[in-house]
Amino acid sequence: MSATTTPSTSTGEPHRPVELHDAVIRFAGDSGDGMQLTGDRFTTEAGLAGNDLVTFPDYPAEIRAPAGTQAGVSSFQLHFSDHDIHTAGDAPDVLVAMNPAALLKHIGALKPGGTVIVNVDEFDERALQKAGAMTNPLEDGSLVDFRVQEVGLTSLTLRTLEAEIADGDMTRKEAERCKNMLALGLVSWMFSRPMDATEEWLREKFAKRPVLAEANVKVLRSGRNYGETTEAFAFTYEVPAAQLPPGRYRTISGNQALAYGLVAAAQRAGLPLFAGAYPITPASDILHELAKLKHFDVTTFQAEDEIAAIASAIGAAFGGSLAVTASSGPGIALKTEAIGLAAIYELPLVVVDVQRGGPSTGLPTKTEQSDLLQAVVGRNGEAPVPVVAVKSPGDAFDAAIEACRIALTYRTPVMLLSDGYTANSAEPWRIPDVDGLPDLSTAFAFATERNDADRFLPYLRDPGTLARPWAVPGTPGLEHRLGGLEKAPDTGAISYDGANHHAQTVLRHERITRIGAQLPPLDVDDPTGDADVLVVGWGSTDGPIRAAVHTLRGNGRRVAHVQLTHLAPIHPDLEEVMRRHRVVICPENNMGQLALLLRARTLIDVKAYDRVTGAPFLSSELVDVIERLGGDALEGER
Amino acid sequence: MSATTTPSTSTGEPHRPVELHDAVIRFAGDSGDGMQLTGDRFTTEAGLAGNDLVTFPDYPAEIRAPAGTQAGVSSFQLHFSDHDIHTAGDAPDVLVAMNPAALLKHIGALKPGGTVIVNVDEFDERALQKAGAMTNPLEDGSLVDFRVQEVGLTSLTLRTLEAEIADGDMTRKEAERCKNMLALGLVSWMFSRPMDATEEWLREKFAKRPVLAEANVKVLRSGRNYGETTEAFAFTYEVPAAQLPPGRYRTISGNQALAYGLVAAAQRAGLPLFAGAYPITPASDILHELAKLKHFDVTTFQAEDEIAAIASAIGAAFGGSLAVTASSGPGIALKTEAIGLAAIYELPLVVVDVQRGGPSTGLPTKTEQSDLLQAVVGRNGEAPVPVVAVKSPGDAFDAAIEACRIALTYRTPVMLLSDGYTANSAEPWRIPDVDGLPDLSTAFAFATERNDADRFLPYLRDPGTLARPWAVPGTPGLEHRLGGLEKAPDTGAISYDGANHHAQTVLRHERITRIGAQLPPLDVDDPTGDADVLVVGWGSTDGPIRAAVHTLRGNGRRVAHVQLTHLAPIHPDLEEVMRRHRVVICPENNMGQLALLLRARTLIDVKAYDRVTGAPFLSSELVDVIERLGGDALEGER
Amino acid sequence: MSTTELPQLTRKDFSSDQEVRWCPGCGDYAVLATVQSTLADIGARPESTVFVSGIGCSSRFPYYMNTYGMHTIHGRAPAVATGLSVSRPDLDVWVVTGDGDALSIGGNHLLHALRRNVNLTILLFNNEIYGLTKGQYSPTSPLGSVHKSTPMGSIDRPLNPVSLALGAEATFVARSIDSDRKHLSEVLAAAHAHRGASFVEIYQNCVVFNDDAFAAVTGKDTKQQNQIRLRQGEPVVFGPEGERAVVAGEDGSMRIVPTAEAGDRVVVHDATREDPTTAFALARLAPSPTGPTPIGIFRAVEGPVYDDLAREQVARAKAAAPADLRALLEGGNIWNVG
Amino acid sequence: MSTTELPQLTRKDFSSDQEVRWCPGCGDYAVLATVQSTLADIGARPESTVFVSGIGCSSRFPYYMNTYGMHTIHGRAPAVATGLSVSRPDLDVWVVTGDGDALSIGGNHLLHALRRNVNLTILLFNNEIYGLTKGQYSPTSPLGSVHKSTPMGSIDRPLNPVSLALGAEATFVARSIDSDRKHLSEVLAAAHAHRGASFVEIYQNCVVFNDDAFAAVTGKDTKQQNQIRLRQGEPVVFGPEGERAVVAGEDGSMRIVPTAEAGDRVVVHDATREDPTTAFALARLAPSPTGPTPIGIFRAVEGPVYDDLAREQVARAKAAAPADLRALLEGGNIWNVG
Ligand SMILES: Cc1ncc(C[n+]2csc(CCOP(=O)(O)OP(=O)(O)O)c2C)c(N)n1
Ligand SMILES: Cc1ncc(C[n+]2csc(CCOP(=O)(O)OP(=O)(O)O)c2C)c(N)n1
Ligand code: SF4
Ligand code: SF4
Ligand SMILES: [Mg+2]
Ligand SMILES: [Mg+2]
Repeated sequence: MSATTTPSTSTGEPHRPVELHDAVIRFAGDSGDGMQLTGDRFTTEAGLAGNDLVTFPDYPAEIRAPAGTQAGVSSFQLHFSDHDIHTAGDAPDVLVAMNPAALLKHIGALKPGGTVIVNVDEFDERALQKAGAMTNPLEDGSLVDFRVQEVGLTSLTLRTLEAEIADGDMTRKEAERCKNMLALGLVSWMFSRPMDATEEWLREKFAKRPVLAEANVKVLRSGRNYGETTEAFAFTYEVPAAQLPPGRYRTISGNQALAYGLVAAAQRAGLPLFAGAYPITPASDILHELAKLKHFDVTTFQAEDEIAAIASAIGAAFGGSLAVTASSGPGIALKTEAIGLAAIYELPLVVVDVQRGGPSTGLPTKTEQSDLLQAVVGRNGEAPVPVVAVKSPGDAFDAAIEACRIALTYRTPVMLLSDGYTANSAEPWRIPDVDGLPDLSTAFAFATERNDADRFLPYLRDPGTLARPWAVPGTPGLEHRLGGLEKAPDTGAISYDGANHHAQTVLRHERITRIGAQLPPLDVDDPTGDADVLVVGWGSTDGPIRAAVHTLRGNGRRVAHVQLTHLAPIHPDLEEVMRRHRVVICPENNMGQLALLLRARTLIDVKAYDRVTGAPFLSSELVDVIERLGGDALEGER
Repeated sequence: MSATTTPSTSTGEPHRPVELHDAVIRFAGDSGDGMQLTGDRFTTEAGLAGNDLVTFPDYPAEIRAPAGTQAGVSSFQLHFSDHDIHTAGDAPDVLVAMNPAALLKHIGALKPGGTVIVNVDEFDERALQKAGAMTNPLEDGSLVDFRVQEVGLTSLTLRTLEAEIADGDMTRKEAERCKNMLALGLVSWMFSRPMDATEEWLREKFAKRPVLAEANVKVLRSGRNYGETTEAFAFTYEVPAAQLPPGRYRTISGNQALAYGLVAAAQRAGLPLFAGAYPITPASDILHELAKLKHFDVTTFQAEDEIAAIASAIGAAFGGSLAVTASSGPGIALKTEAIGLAAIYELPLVVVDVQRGGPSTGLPTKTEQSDLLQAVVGRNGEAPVPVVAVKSPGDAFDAAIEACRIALTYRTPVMLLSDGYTANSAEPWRIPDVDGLPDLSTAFAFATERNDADRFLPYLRDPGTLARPWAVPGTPGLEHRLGGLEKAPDTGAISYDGANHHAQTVLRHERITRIGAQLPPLDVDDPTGDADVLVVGWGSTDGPIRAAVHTLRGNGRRVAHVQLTHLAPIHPDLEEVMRRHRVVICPENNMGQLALLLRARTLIDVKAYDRVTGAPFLSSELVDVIERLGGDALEGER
Repeated sequence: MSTTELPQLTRKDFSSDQEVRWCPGCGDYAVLATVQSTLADIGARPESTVFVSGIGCSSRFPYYMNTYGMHTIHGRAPAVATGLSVSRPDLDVWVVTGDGDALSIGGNHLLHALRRNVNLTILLFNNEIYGLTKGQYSPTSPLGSVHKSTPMGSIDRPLNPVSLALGAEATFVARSIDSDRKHLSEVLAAAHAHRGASFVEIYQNCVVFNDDAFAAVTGKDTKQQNQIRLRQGEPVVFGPEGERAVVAGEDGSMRIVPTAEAGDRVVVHDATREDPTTAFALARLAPSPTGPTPIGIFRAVEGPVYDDLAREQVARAKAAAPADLRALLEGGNIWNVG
Repeated sequence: MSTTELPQLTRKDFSSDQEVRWCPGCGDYAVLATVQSTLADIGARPESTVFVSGIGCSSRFPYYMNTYGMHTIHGRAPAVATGLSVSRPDLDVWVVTGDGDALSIGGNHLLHALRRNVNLTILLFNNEIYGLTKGQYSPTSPLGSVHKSTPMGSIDRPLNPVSLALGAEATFVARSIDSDRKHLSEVLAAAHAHRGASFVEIYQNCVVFNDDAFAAVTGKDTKQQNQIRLRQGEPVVFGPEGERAVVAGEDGSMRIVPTAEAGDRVVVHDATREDPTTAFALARLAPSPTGPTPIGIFRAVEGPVYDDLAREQVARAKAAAPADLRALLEGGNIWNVG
């Protein structure tokens, strides 16, 4: 929470909001307490207020882990600001703790001097014990560093809805469940947020039970009123709108943006979209989103497993659909064999991997970047496949379109890497102009005629892209057969010839390499153009790296930044860019996978910084890392 | 065929054998002509004669590709010698061609001046056409560079068995099928080989039909007699016994040796062996071999697929068996997810990958080394697993034991990489002394007692190896649960804690790294100790690299050679060894996979030489490659 | 596709230029010829026909068909075909698979294609062996089979493909024989005509690794004794003179009795019964094809077809809302900057 | 394992120290409690009992059992359990799986474990939903189910786990209900006592994503109307007063009629019939548990057990030849050098 006007306790008028550049707020409670929903709504309010924002939802792997325990705590963090930001914030300024477990689990993260709003109603002996507390933190002095606001969220809620309960309009339990709205109302008041949109939304959500809708609205307002009337809160705050580039904005999560990107690509290609998927955290929402969009000529197929999911997509690709399959690490592992098939078929296909913590089932609800090498080289045989990564929730839209562009242009399966963080967190997204989206209808044309005197050659290649023709069943005269066995040039007939196998293997690599050669120049962020330290990242570390680099530059450091979106082939400019810098740092949420690829390719002593804690990097952490690894080189030659 | 005594056509007495250092012979015919069997028998004869030898069987992917076509040709090459050899020979000295297709397909490989024995009976118009011949090669002058021996193998065979056919002891078709024995008899005579062992073997093989046994023996002798009496052959040859290290020898193929190694390891560990497998070329024979060895307490389970195969092995490992699963690339791809499970379980398990040509179904009967990166890094999440490679057919025995040693000592799944070439080719194998085999019973001990005051800690680690205890069901008091979710230290309980996840990830890497630190010193082949060029290979390129290095040294070049058996972790000595050489060359039957790992690790500009033609390297090819890439450095500082 | 204006095709129009590479005498040849001629007979068009196979000897089938084709990976053909069929309702999609491909590694995809009732015609070439990998026993090999991986005899109880398919809710289930061109052709035509998933088990002789596995049902001398031909609406009797009959026991299971003794208890075959129990009972008559074995169509009922329902949802969604990309992207709460 | 000298254990002896983490009210709790107490009742020993599960809410089961346990990967539990059981015939191996785990991704392993008759006790927790991934429809969800991935209703015809198991040659097939402790316990004890693969479908209520899916069969007011309890040797009648009866039609399929009209046509339940047709017919009575639904043991027959045959081959091989490593390595033609 960085203030523009410095409040002083003595002179501050309670109800004149303090203006802030940004604030980080974390809602934490039981899985059943509706923290994700509360966070989502506050995010929308911040979005509507014109803030830049980044969110970080974090919840347990169990559907509903035992109530009251730390394992059962679900949290949602929001960072919102009046300027361009890139992370969900390192430490919260405000923590809302719905019960002792939430308090204990998250208090450690709170900024010293930060505010913690505690639902005191839940601090009885049993609850403390369940949370694993030896003593009551509200009493044992452990919160001395923070501004503690004890609020009876539960009792206030029940009191607000006394009449409804008495009238039998709702049960006590139902009433109690509204307490998250009390928290939301209170926090909305704290940050001077209008709540009209939320009220409207509640009425829509509970359209079938107006009583519930009104009860929630009532509690929401009750929260605001509590803030306004109790004088318990010394200050309210205001985070003015950010100077975002002009445009129409909404908030969007990575999974949603990715799904929209796929639909947009299909629309811009003039193709039906076929999605074969098998549910898996954190990728399932892509299937859920697409299933709602059948009016865009989208067919979704919930397959019996991940292998059937990709297999069905391959079938649909043969039939002329823009085909996609989405999963997470364990599911991608299962798809490996079929990705190889798609690679030798040379059919367009997008394989989405929303990465999560591994190995094996690992940490299914947490984020990680540890499937990179699986995506780039983890197949039997020489089966090169392009790999594209998603940088942020909003970027998932563009990355999906780019993956589709490559798939359609080059007729190849493309791996599209997202991750649990990007998938679930949200950011304000400037809604693109539909007409300005890439026109993918030119990326391909279905073959309609024979490409040889009196037969069809399914592997006759375009000399530029090396792509083979895409001839779909139903086209007379182009009947052909695809298979996973090695093929002769042009005809695609089975060939066991050794020299041909070598030639085809080289050609399959060359096809993928060419994709790189045809990319626009690499985007290097180096405002002064003279940095000696280069940070190379990929995927969702974009935000934290940009934030860190920004901070460092503010401190007079000179540091350049490249965030790779294409991991295979790696952008051909990169090597040259790396050579221009004395120190190359590669921070990853894995154990050095991109670093391995870059070192092998360039023989440059890339410095890896690896951390896998299921959470994205903190920008402060990266500032330290870059300071340490960059050393003198950060001073440049000045 | 390198001669010790130079024959001269004018003075040579036909029946005094010319002494040779080595010879390469290739049998080629239709898939139904029994070429693999003929080759196998001749191999045994060579082995019994004390030669060193290497074989290279090569057959079509179809069970029986259309008779008479080039696609249907099956061949078997044998290189045998009076000295240490390492490859199946670059070009044959003698080619046996059972039909036009075999002749056309293989004549290109024959050494200029080599001998080709042709079954003229099969050279009618139809056959020539089927083989795709425009003109008859026996007549069109295309064989002018070779010594052509036209023999009526079919008619001679039928004539030999006239009586049997007439008596109704066998059909004409059955009789005709004996013609490979005529070829074998003739070639055995050419190379002065006694045939007793083969005769004995025939009698055993056809024990149930003695008529067939005697017919085959008769034809075999008829072949020898034909050579002896016709004077059509100018010379016979003799390849004296090689100076192999003293011991008892047999020939063995890679798959057989690998299976025996697994059984030996289980015996030496005092454990039952459990093999779960699903058939796939070229790995199936491992299952077949093991299925014959149930008396060694071997249980084989032909599963419904590769996933079930490894899953069953994981179950058996939990139960206390030495568990193994064997497959080839596509099957390994399917096992990926389960390998990750075994990695986080930390249970001993050996996963054999007999590599074949890829991608996808690829070239299923051909060899390749292209699953290396799949084995080393091709998994979701950070799931490090040790990888061991097989260098030669005989070495498969040792490599299997080494893989089992690592699996048992460190309680980890181990990938054991063989390939199609090693799997199917044979070499003389010095039978190891059983008592001298590693004693694996000391590698582990089942936990029998609690390792903590009053509970059992399944993830309490040995401080040296970091291995956790192996407690098997049936042991009272050690009840515990394994799972694929991240675990807390010691207890192995589910842990979603981020910092712990990072710590466990680092620890899993460290566990694997330690294996390297505990290996014996790296074996570097550099007789003079001052080479500036180092060739680093892995797996089955050992033979061709050794042969090439030998040739080069004979030409005064100085070159060192390291053949890696441990690919993960890579031997810790290697980096230092590489730094000692000016040029490091890495030839692989893939597109540079080990080179990638070495470059990333050492930042040394390793020169890759990559060839994937489904066949092993030729030593002459590698001589050229090393000459070219080694350049001046081969001269050393002399 | 209307075929009225198009010329009548012949078997040759369905033969590709690829040389057929099965072992001489393999039962696959006969099936290939019958499929090709049946396609011509029923007026199929090469351009709108697709053969999808897995891996195995039988799965080489698509290469030999002058239609569109996909030789996929082991066991996954039904899943590939599902994606194709659902996204392209205008095509005729055939699946060719083996007993290993369909029942071992691919068992799950087979059963899901059947229960979903995807519009596929699935031909399972059952030779009770893994041909391509040179002779291991398969899920249909009888107990005790001695093959490469079972030197002491197999110990896995075999599956009965017909009862498995019925247990998996299949709407069309039939069995035929590689060498019986007429019977096979009739069954294929009916399978093709069925809307939804059609499952046809074809006994196929592997001359190299499992010769004569079906001799009891296909042998010149034995087939009349052992083939129980199921004909819609007809009593189930068999034998050279129809001297044996199938009757239902009181518990619903079926038995074979001399026709003379059967009286009016002879089962009258009705493949269109909604309840699959009778079909199931008939399947259980012959646990393995070494004695009297039913041949023909066990079950043929109408059911909701996955493809149709999938298309219908897309059509309904389209009718309800335009494909307005701008509106999609602007969904949710919007604000303007600048 | 002889348990005579060992003290009688209680339910608590089978409870691990791990906190149970299902949603409050989840049917899994009831099953857990019943399994634990049944194990105590039948004299099972924690040290020789292993629970193997896949992935899903239900698959968390092993963590809560104070026995050996493996929480494996999605769908593969039957295969893992097969390796364990075959190599360790002295253990009691249980498989816990869900409708997604067992019938979607794991369908093939389930059916092969059943057809091989591996000595496992398989408990399928059927809640007609994917719980762990937060509510997608499963292979047992009825047509038209509206869930996260099917906003317009599901279009996949559901599987009937009991008929699928019977089609896959299962020797022991039963169905029970999470909340009916007594019935479930009896079924579990019988399943455990059966040598070979035992398959038990358990209707399990998911309060969060699919509450009351089995209300017709479990609801206070409806269960007497709808539970058709199968009891060995007894006529199949049900309803509060036994007023409805199951009779076999002439074609072998079963129907429900008023008991008064049924006369002696009422089916007498016999789970031990070799032919699975009657069991199958009973399974088809209730395509989905929304009306009268059979509960109990459908089939329980003896059959060759994979584990036994596997052990027997090893024993026979051992008896026939010593485990002589030297002799093995020296097999084939040998020569001496030096
Ligand atoms: C993933 C994978 N596993 C295994 C194989 C090896 N394989 C190829 S075909 C086959 C079985 C063939 O049997 P079947 O399906 O009965 O066909 P058939 O050859 O008898 O016609 C096997 C095991 C493979 N190609 N891919
Ligand atoms: C390979 C793989 N694919 C998908 C998943 C995600 N996943 C976990 S459990 C599950 C389905 C659970 O449904 P069910 O088996 O019915 O169990 P329930 O949660 O209902 O008890 C899925 C799809 C996974 N963990 N691994
Ligand atoms: S191996 Fe058998 S099934 Fe395969 S082609 Fe030969 S005969 Fe036919
Ligand atoms: S989601 Fe459903 S099945 Fe899973 S624990 Fe909760 S109530 Fe039980
Ligand atoms: Mg077969
Ligand atoms: Mg479920």
